Amino acid sequence: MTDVVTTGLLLDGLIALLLAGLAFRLLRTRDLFEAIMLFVAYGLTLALAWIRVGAPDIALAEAALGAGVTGALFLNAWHRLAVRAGSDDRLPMEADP
Amino acid sequence: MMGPSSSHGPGVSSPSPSGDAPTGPDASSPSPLLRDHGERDGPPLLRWLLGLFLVPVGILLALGLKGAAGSRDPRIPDLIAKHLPETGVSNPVTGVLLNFRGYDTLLEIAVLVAAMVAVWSLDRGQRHFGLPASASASGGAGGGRPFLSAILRLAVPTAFLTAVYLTWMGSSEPAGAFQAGALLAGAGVLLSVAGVLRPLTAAALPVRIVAAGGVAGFVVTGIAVLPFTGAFLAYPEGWAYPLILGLEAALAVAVAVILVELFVDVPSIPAHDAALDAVDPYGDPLGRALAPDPSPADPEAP
Amino acid sequence: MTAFLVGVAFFLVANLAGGLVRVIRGPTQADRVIAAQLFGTTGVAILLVLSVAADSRPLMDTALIFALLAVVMTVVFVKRGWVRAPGTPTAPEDA
Amino acid sequence: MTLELVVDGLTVLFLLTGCFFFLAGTVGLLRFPDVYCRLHALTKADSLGLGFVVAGVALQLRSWHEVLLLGILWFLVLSAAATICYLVASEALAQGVDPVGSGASQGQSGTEEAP
Repeated sequence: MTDVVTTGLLLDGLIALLLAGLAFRLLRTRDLFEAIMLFVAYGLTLALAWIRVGAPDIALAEAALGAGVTGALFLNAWHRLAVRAGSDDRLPMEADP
Repeated sequence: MMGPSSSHGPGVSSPSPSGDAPTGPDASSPSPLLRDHGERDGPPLLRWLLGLFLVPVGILLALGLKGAAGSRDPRIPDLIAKHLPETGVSNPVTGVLLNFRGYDTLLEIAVLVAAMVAVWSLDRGQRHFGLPASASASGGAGGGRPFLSAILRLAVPTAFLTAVYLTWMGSSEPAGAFQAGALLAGAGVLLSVAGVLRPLTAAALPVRIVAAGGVAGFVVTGIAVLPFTGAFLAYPEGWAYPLILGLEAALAVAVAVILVELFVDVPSIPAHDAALDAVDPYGDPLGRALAPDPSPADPEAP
Repeated sequence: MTAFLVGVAFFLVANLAGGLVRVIRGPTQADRVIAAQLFGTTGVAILLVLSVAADSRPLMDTALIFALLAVVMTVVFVKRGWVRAPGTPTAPEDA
Repeated sequence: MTLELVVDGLTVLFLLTGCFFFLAGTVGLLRFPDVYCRLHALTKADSLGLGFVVAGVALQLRSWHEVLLLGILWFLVLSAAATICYLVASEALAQGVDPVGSGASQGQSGTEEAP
């Protein structure tokens, strides 16, 4: 029985470490695309964490909304930015000095 | 298989020796958002001071969190367990969200509707229905189309079924309308990104009706039960389960439609339209979207 | 048995941590996206193992959602993630 | 009793095999030289590993519904892996990511342009 508790604690600790590492890198990186991919990975890991604290509904919502739909939305916005950057247009934020 | 590569020719495959690879591409990137080098960072001293300032803030937050964790009213779980049979559902979370605290969920869906309206106000009314001509230029769909449609045929019905299942099970198991709606929205995003389905713009009346249906269902139900129970959103005895199930279904569909509407601009992305940029972005975009499309059948964007 | 199952989950999460390195190092966007895909596939396995360990049916539903959303993410990437901008790194560099 | 023991043993065996393939997939993802090779690691090793995990988990279930659900799940992941592999690889090729061995690994990339 204590075996289960110990292993569970190890698992929780590893998930927490992974989350912290993902979050740190997510905030530090200067590559927007990498940040988006890290955000998706973070959402999936966070869903695992919600499972571990016994909140499967939030895990479901996090996986579907946080990782799936938001990730797709970010990729979409990234694509728009990149297309504009690739063309000769100036970015909206550079329009006014 | 060789289609995409031959159509773009060898010129696209810009060879870059591995030596300059880490720095070379960055230098030519014109967008500061996509990849920046820290030019916009503040002075180093300021950043250090900020970091130092954040340490006590973090400690304070941790202490506050520790205090808050212990101050939960210990009677709440028992109260919920005691009154759960009255809610008509056996999942305590659904019971709280749709019965005890129904107005909470009502405000949640209202916030989502407000977000959707905000996105609509950014939509510049460019409506080229059907697959944009330039979609394949950015997505390279030509080679992948049979594969893409195969996975769509598999994933979209499965997602739909799972969403129905999640809504249905929400009364007894940890699941519910928001999760089902998000999953349904995932299927919708898949369809719209693949170019099969174009998210309808603000002009489409059915979209408005369905998106407002979540809020409207709540408000109408809440008022309709007033003569029987005397309180807003207090369901009459025996009616709780069917009412909750109906509200959940309306919510799931509304959430899905609203989330897909956030992608309303998707198909027009590759066809960046200079003419639309010239239009005053602050001048009543919804009104323009409602006006008849000047060239609805024109698949080519300038 | 439960301890073993949780141990398997631990091992799989450690695997995820390894995959994280590929998300960070890239070098191409496709590398990053397939590494994020690894989080999806391995996440499904972790959820299944945990669902037996905790004897909890909803975890299995979550696993199904993970699998479905992995598809959404990658299709969105393939259709939206590539841009022929001059700044896009194209050549694989030795990792 | 003995049947239960056998089933449990099989589960352990399947799960360990699954773990091995997941490990192989991660090692491949980290060590393989380019996107195309890494796609193999992800889609083949991980799908197989997931198959073993599904088999191991299915032995512990008590209802056929859940076993069926697991089967659907694995089928979905398999087809998704196949599709994703194709889409990503063909896109990478179209974008000009040179496969290792096509010239890029021999010191210079883009052999077509080399005189």
